[in-house]
Amino acid sequence: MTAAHKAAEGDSALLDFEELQELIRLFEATGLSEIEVEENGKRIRLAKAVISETHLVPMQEVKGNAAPKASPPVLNDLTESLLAEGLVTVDSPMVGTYYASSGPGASPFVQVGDTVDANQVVCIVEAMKIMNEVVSKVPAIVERILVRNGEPVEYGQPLIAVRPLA
Amino acid sequence: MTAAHKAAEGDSALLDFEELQELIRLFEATGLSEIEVEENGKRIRLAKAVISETHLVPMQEVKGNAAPKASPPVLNDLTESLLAEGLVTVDSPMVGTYYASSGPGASPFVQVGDTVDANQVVCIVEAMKIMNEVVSKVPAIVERILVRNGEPVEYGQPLIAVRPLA
Amino acid sequence: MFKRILIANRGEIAVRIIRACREMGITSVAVYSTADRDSLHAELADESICIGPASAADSYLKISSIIAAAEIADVEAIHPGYGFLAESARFATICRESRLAFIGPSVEALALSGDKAQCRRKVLETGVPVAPGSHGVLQDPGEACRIAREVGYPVLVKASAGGGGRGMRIAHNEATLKHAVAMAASEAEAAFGNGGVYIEKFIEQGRHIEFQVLGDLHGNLVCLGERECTIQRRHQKLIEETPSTALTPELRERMTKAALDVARAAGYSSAGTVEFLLAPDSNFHFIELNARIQVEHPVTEEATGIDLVREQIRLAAGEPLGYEALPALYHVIEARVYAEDPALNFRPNPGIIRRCHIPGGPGIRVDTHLFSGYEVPRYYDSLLAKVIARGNTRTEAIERISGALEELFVENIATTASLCARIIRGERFRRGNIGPDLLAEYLEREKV
Amino acid sequence: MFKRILIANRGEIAVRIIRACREMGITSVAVYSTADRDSLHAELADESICIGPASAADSYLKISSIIAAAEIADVEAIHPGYGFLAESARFATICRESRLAFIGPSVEALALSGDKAQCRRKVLETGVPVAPGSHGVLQDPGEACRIAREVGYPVLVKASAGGGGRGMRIAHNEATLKHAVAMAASEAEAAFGNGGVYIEKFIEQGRHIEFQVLGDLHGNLVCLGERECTIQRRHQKLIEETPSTALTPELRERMTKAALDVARAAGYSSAGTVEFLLAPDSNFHFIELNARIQVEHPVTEEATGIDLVREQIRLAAGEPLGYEALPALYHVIEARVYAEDPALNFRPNPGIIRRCHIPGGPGIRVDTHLFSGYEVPRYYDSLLAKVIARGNTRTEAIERISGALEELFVENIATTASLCARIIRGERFRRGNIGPDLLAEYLEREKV
Repeated sequence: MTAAHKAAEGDSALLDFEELQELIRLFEATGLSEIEVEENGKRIRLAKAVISETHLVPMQEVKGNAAPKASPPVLNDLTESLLAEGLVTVDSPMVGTYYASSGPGASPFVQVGDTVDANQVVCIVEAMKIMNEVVSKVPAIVERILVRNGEPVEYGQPLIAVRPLA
Repeated sequence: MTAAHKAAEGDSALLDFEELQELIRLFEATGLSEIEVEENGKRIRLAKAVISETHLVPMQEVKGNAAPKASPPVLNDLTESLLAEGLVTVDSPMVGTYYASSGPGASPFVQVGDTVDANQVVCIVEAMKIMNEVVSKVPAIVERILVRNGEPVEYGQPLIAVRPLA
Repeated sequence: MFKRILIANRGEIAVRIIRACREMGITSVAVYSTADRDSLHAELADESICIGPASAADSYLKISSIIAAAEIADVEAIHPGYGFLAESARFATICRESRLAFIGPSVEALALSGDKAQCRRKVLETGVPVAPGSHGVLQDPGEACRIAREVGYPVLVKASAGGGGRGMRIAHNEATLKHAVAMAASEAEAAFGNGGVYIEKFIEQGRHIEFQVLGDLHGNLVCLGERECTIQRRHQKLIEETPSTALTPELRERMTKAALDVARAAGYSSAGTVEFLLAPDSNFHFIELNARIQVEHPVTEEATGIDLVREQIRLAAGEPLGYEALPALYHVIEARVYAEDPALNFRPNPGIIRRCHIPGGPGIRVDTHLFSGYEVPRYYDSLLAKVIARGNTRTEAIERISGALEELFVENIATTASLCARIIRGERFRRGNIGPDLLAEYLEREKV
Repeated sequence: MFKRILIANRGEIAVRIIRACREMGITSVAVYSTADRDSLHAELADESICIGPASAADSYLKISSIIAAAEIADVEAIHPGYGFLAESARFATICRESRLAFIGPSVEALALSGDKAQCRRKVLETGVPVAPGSHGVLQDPGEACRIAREVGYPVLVKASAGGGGRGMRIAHNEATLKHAVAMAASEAEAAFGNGGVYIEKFIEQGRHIEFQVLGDLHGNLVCLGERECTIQRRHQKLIEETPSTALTPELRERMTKAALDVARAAGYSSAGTVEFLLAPDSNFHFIELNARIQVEHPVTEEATGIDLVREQIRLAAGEPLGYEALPALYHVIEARVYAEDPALNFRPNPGIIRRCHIPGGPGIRVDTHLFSGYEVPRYYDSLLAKVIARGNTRTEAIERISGALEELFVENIATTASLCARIIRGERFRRGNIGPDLLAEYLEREKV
């Protein structure tokens, strides 16, 4: 749905905002997986995560259960959009709790804009009272912190997005 | 599809918003999986998640049960290959027993090579002791008899393949 | 025992009968219309025959095609399922003439149960209570008014050839009654070719309790307990359970005896159901005799452990019943999953079900013809699945069926599953305070 | 009662536990490896957490990750299922230290059942018969030979830390015995970090009969009957049933008492299984105590109507048992559907199952995590589904499970379903003449 935002950037808009909203609603209600309209170099593309042939749809969404689970499609979308920006992510090596600094009051290991070396500690993930240091694999500039201090994280969850230095 | 064609005729906007809505509704109701229209750098693409693998495989084939059922895929294959040869089929209008002639000893209604008129009787299908005459809808030459005398036939089963006269 | 049986039906009940055949070592022959070419019953049967186009009148209801299919498949018996030709005395007669065993009651019992007014009269003779009203078909509108004055308004006008709520009207006074009788008669004439109507007192807040009976060809009958079917939408059942929260052991005993009296008077064999309306004052009245396997038969199967379809086949082959009453082992609740949208007044919802997930696990049974990729045809009944839960207590059955209904997942199509789960989890159902107004009250409250 | 439970497992047992939670109104938290991202247990649970990569050692077996997940999900209890950490005394200890209820027996009972040699000694003290052999772990190879001479060959060499057939060897004479003891010890050292081995007399044509027990935290125990599990492939069960055709009521009573004696001696709580080997002369011998919910627990559930997983949860929360023995209502047979090819010596068969059809209908229960489009990962156990049939008689159960196994359809992958159906329909199984040689004999005959 982020694609829709891009569409709004044009000057002589393909669709005005109300029409776009309407289109999104319509699209959502259909069984369609994709709508794409392109004109004069402007483009609108609406797509649904196609989990069609193989995967069962996440039940929680359908049933409306309150599921705080970080659902895989979202993760993948995020990773993909970061990749598209030329960023790489530092992922959690385990399930646990994310900490930006070595302790309460201490300054965070990194902040947006910092340059980090390869193997420099960028955060901590705590599991069973053990603080596991998480490092950047490459020299890079910190572009985005993706989780908040003290937030629970899953295995493989992107924590920090960095731009590798050439 | 027709809406899409009309859309291509427009000069400036490919479709206005109402037409787009209509197109989406139409597309959804069809069995099509994708529509794409491109013209003078304008493009519309609608897609559905492909559900091509929708149907359960006939269990009998998998399990190796002895199933004397005329399975649909076979019928469709036959019909298709006949169509490819420019032939059309005379199909059974009911479930019953196929008879090539009006009775034991009588000569068959038609033989391969015969020319038949429109509405000429080409065989009989018996159901509940009632003899139902089956006719060719078009003037044609009989090219193939697809079932044997006295054989049980299903509704819609091709009985005779004919080549329509131009 | 039969070696080959033709199943003159489709959907979940055809699958159900195929399974019974498979267990009994009987070859099953399915019939299907062109709309059901890829349906589960056509796939699962040992043999399958296409009998006609999508329209039921030209396929599942076309007697000559069914009989022709039975002849070319060389079967010994036909199981009609429910609906379609299941209660057609004419079909049963033609089966008999074609030397095909009809797996159901006798032609005579079918004729009687199909004529509601005559059946009412017959039951009256046995002493089983019948709702006050006309003794047989009304002779003229004046008779209706006379009787209505006697028994008191409101009254129900029913078509003698109807049943299952079809052709039924309610009248609250003389003016509406006259109109209702005339309308019902002409509607019944058009729908059933029989314009006979009768009236009976309308019992407000009546609960719909039916008793399952089984009879063999040697005059033995057994009653396998009740099913409460009060929760209905458009006179069609939505949620059923056994035992009913409305019955005391003493009342159950009296109603069981009445059900057996009715079945005996009708000369009933095979599986059948005697339906009663139970008034708030605990008086019960016979309504009708359903001469078929019921949609909700699994409720009784799960409670007693008896396989009713297998019994039908066995009894039709002339085997003796061989047992008397069976104790209920479990409390059982069934919810029907229709391809209907409760938010749009239960509008049917045909289309392709791209993916589905059928629940399972302890205490859960699902009878369905669904699979991922199934297209719900727009030609037939919208029943997709029956979810049945058994429990050692009513509470356990409630918890199990709610969990299963929430787990059930049908993509693309709105169904009644989630509505059933919400009703069953609701306080009124939990308290067992079931009435014909429960569904409406629930839907009303959800709107607010 | 617990409000939130974490399920430290995957596959069908995780789905099974999620269903129990749903019925009990408990929030279920699933954990999954990256290989199980799209698996049914991760979808059905109320919440799901990714705990590690595909390798079990780095996910389902990694205690720190399970505990961390339990902490961030803020659960009160962990259900370990079977396999993985289910019988790890160390894991149960860490749960206790982390103030998380472990849904299973006490740490002490786990430690005892995990040390087969010690458990054997403890059972000997109760007077329950144990196969003749060493009292505890062997001190030296000479002791093995002495005992073997005493009890007679053949003997089994078993790893004290093993179980379920792992690390087991058979020796027919002194030469092979010495070799077997050395090999088993070094294998056990490598596999379990404990090289202790013991020997017992090998009982030829012994039948494998196990008894289900349940215990609460207040010292109450109940035995819920037996399961015959003699038909195995590679020491893993393939077909189970209750009641066993090998037991007389008198023998069942004696074995029930023995099972309860063992459980009492072990201070057992939660659901557990006492396994016996029954010799052709009707003497039985204790083999081991399985301190977990068993794969085949549905056999007992369908027979008795009791929900064992629910009971585990209830009992772990401190609720009392509240009942004594429950009568079996049905004869029950279970067949395990593995993603293994019987034609290729049960070679595991991972891959995508594009379509599948799960049977249903009366008397059939299927516990599975399968769905159309499921990819069977190559990292874990190959169990795909358990098909369980109940019947009023053994014959009815046989007919039902055969029908269901034939109806079951799994595209792309060879499974054990059809083999199980053929064995169950076979004459030897029908006669109840079950033995450890049945499967081999059957496979041999099919080859010819």
